[in-house]
Amino acid sequence: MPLTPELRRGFWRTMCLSRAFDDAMIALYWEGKLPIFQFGAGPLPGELHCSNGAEPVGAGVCAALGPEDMITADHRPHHVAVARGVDLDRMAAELLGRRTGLSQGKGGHMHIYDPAVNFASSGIIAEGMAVAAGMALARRLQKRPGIAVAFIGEGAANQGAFHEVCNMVGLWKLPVVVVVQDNEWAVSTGKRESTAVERNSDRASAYAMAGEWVGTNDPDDIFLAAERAVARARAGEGGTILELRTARLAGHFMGDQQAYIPAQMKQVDPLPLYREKLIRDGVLSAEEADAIAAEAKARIARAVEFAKASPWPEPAEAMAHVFAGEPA
Amino acid sequence: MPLTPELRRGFWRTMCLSRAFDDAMIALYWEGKLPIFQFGAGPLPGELHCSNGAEPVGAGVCAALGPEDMITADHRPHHVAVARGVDLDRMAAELLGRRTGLSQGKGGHMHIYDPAVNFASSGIIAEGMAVAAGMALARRLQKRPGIAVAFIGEGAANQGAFHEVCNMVGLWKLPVVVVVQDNEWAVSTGKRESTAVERNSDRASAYAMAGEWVGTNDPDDIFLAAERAVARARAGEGGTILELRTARLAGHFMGDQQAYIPAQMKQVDPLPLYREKLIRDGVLSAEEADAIAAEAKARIARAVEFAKASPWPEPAEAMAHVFAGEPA
Amino acid sequence: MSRILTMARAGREALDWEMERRPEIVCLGEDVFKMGGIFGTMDGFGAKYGPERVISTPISETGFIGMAAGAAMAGMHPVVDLAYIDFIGVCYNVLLNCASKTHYMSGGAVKVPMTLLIGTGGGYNNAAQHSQCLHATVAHIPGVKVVYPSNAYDAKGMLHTALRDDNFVIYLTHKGTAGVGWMGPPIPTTLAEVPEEPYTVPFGRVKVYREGTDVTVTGLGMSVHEALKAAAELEKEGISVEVVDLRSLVPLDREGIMESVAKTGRLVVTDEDYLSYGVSGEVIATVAERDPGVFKKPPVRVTMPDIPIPFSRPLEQAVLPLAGRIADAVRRLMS
Amino acid sequence: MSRILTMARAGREALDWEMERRPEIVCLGEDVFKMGGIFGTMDGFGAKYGPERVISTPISETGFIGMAAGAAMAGMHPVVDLAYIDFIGVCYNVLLNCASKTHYMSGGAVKVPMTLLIGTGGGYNNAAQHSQCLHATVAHIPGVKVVYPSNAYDAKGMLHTALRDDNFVIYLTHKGTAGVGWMGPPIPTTLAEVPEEPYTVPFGRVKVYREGTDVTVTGLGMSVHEALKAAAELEKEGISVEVVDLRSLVPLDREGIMESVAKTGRLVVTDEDYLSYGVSGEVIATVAERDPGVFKKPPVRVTMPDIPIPFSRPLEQAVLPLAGRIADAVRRLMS
Ligand SMILES: Cc1ncc(C[n+]2csc(CCOP(=O)(O)OP(=O)(O)O)c2C)c(N)n1
Ligand SMILES: Cc1ncc(C[n+]2csc(CCOP(=O)(O)OP(=O)(O)O)c2C)c(N)n1
Ligand SMILES: [Mg+2]
Ligand SMILES: [Mg+2]
Repeated sequence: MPLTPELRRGFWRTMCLSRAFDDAMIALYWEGKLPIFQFGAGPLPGELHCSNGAEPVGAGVCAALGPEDMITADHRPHHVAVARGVDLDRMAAELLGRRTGLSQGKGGHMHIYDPAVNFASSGIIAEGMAVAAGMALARRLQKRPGIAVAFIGEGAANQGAFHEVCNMVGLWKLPVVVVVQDNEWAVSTGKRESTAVERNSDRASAYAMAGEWVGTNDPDDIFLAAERAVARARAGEGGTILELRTARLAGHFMGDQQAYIPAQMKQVDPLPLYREKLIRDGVLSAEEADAIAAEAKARIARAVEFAKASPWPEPAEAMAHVFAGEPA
Repeated sequence: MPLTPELRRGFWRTMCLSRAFDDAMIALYWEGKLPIFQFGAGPLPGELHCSNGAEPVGAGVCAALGPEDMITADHRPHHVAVARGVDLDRMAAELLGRRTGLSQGKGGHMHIYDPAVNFASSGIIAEGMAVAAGMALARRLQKRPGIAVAFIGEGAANQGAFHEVCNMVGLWKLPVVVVVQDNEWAVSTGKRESTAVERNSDRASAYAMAGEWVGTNDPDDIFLAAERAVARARAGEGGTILELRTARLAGHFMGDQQAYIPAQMKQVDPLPLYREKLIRDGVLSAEEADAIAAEAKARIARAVEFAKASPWPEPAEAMAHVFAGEPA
Repeated sequence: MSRILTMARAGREALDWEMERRPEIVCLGEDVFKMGGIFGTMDGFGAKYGPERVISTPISETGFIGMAAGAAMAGMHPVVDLAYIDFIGVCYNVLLNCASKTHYMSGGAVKVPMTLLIGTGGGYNNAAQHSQCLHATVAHIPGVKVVYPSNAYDAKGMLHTALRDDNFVIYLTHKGTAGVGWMGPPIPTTLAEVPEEPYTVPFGRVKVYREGTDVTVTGLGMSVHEALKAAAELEKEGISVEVVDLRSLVPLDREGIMESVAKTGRLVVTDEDYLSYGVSGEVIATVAERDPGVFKKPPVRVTMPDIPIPFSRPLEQAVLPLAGRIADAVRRLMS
Repeated sequence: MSRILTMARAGREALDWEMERRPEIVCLGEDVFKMGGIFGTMDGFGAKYGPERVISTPISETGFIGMAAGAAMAGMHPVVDLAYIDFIGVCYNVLLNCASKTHYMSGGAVKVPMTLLIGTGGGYNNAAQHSQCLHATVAHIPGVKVVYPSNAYDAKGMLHTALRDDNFVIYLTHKGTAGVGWMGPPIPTTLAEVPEEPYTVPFGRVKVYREGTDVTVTGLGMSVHEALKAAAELEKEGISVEVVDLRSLVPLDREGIMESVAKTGRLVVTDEDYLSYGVSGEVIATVAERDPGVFKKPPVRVTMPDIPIPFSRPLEQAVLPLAGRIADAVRRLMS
């Protein structure tokens, strides 16, 4: 698919929606947590890992996918979920622990599942890699179309699961794209402090996979690289390790002061950059861009409203859904 | 160290000793297991994984090591243990479950420990990799000399531990040599059926490690490559993945009929080849070579005698050694 | 028509029947294509169903069991052979956090129908890393069903049940009970008349192998057969032992246990797994929390002690929960 | 001199003291160099001891915990921070088959002195993969000591003991008890007078927090403090509760448990870990196998049920073993 203006306006819309979602969640998160920060307080308790800065990854990669494709994300799933079209009302309600949530409040923000758009996530590092590969295997066996994309962080690439799964993807030429989101940090640990090589995409040759690297955190470039990877997967040419340099603007989780980040490593917000670029390229006027952003905010405000107005689950519901096929 | 005639005679001696050990254990293993094979019968019960065919690996690599260096081996440890100088009497006694065994009969053949020569092993695939790297880390912290060598199989190289440990070895430039013993098979699974790339040594670049490959199953070649790897490790230049093509002549474990091995994949015994080579090179006469082999057999016969004459542990001893520092 | 079968052959029959009819069933595991799994549950399946459905994997348990979970989420029903339960250490996260919890964490939106076949146990001198039972290590995880047949009839019926269950089921078989040649001649009490037709054995019900009035002995896997041996011996001494096979750890038939102990008033719990924090404590607690008054004598545990399993024969034999130790425990309860 | 400290600060003091004197102690774990471990047990150690001794690792738990085991075998005493116990799934083999069994499998020839610090528990809505306790999953493994202080005095003393132990010790701390800011204000009963000098608290002895005559409530980690809250409440109703902190799962002070229950005749076992095949059954079995006659009423368990831990506050609050549920159980026993 060529990089049409429409597509690029879509990237902007997706990124704005994702940012608006995170900003809204951050605002909710801090409710009840000040002046003394504590995970368990407020309307949105627990750990919260926001995607601010990584919006181009979700927007660019998901635009290269079809509805039959499958996604697993990690502990930082919002930007991918939003870009994939996960139900925003029910996702917001899930984060607030409401009965109308995607998982009726049982999952929480690290456990976003929306089978309607083939989306799943997990809070255990690199767990989703094998799950994605297994989904791809299933489609092959079912002779149904569909490739799988595993979104992980650059920190996760040092987990053993990465190796085991990449090897099988290469061995069996499974239609899998491993998106390594290199935001330079795994909690406080820099990539150079954790990873023996500069680029995880260079590790692809150890698995007979293709490797691609995009260093711009720009959805245009990400989309084009993802499209190539997806095309290879669909054509039966096997998997790709697609490493994307991105950003983590809101810290590891809420409450992370990021004092460990040296001044010269301060990251850049991709949204204003892309906005300028689209204006420069004549794809959008400033007004149009801002209208889209405002619309995104409004949409998320409605999602938050929906969530807040939703009932809490009944305590007894905790016992349901342990096993499928049992009375709830 | 140059490849002196003395060194090469030593290789031959070590290989003969290792083969004699395995042959003796195989003979003991079949005692009481015929006509109906069953793991638990006879004087040497349990699974037995023999090293026949892999003797050049043990001989060549261990000759490149000093006494301060540390080794971890896997479920197929005999050739490495013999080459490293593990106490033969006590190793034989361990395999027979006797009180005089290295572990007083508690370990068995997959759990050979001889701290006197810094030797350890484990029956869980790739478990020894991290242990070896940790030993190397210890010596660095203690500012004592000593590198570590992890012996694994080509099948084990697809275990997640391989990736995690190689990355840290590369990252921290730990003095570790990972010896991947490629005997073409992991039980019934051929390397091409399990490994996305042809050579695990090529995976070294994914970890900022050096990679070397030796395809001859010849102790001379193996020694020279191991020496280079050891020299790099000692010099602080980091780790090496040293892949060695070798053989598994006696099947995965005793009782393995190996019907899955196609005729054209029949493996060659390295011992007669090396014997011929030494004779051809004038390092040994045929008589000298055979005298060394005979001596090795006699030595192992003594070890077997020692083991057989040794007492069994008392049943109550089972309860001792769960924790260090408690009354045995 | 029914024939006397070993557990291994009976289990194979169930899997074969389901595979013939249900394309969503695929087999994965190390060496399954050529070797058919640790107990031959997939024996000959490579040739019959081809490499697409009988997939030999690299030694990458986190990878392929995780893939099985993913395939299950995408509509397949994978059957995975893990050989020895000792190996769960390298893939425990898939069991603990993924296959077991996804249905719940998704609020019921995502199902993970998969069956994990695992061999357990020792008694053949395979030492500390190849002889474990680890019953509690899997049964303690919420969201997974754990079953453990001890005879051929149950082996077939429970495997049919597992394969038709929409959940993650761990199906344990003690190596010594399966009737595979390499463990010696089959134990007679593991053999059973097995109908050729498919049938299901429901999870969550104990099986009373032998009724008795004096002492209840509970067991699972191999320890059932040791209990049966002990019971036969004790009968000669005039002691009537009721042998209760738990056979399903999750769900556990707590009322079935209680019923037997309420009748006999005496309980010996056998388990080849380690003593502490495991099945044996759970069985005793199950009775005590219902009515400790049923105990005429304090209940006794005959289990593997809390030690790594020693290799040497006299050491291993001394610590296994064998018939002799069980009979002694019963005698002490009757004295 | 002694001061009132949180558990986190008390533990840090022990580790700091030992590190100052013993070069064989090194710290490993994700983010320990810059962040000092999940509870700040290594807070400031990066600056004080340098990157050689305070090693931040990649997210490679099998790798670095296995390396710690190897370093221990080679004469070091590594202290590893694993943050959350939920993560043991990716490195369980090191715990199960390596660090715990090597001493035994080597017949005592090889020691593995290492200390693994792990945070447990929920109560702050961190959902199914970040709130588990898994007490039984580690305590069921033979060859590892498992300790679990619940107050600052024990936190320091037991860490000194662990660091001087020649074995693999798992040192658990419930996140809610540590007194770290992100879990809210410290629970008063976790705070204690802590001497500045080093001291050891021996493993394998229960701690009776509060003597009572009517009902014994056992707990560990956070559930001790919930039990104390319940006991204070019940006192107003004239019920005298004895609160027993197990505080050491391996070795377990079975006689200490028995002593208390023999006195009160009533037992409530609390545990934030899953109900089945775990600590709660073991405690009840421990009493029953000694003398079921001591139970005036059937013992009661108040634990996390066998379900993945739900995220939503009302759901999680409903299933945690909180003071209200404990008090209700006690009241039922007294009625
Ligand atoms: C197996 C496991 N180990 C550790 C953690 C704790 N943890 C959660 S996120 C994280 C850092 C992940 O870094 P990266 O993969 O780069 O993703 P990012 O947070 O940067 O998006 C860690 C260590 C975990 N969830 N699972
Ligand atoms: C984690 C784990 N998975 C599976 C096994 C069973 N197993 C033992 S040896 C072996 C094959 C090993 O192959 P390789 O590493 O090539 O060594 P080789 O036997 O050829 O010497 C397997 C699968 C095990 N011991 N540990
Ligand atoms: Mg990152
Ligand atoms: Mg091999």
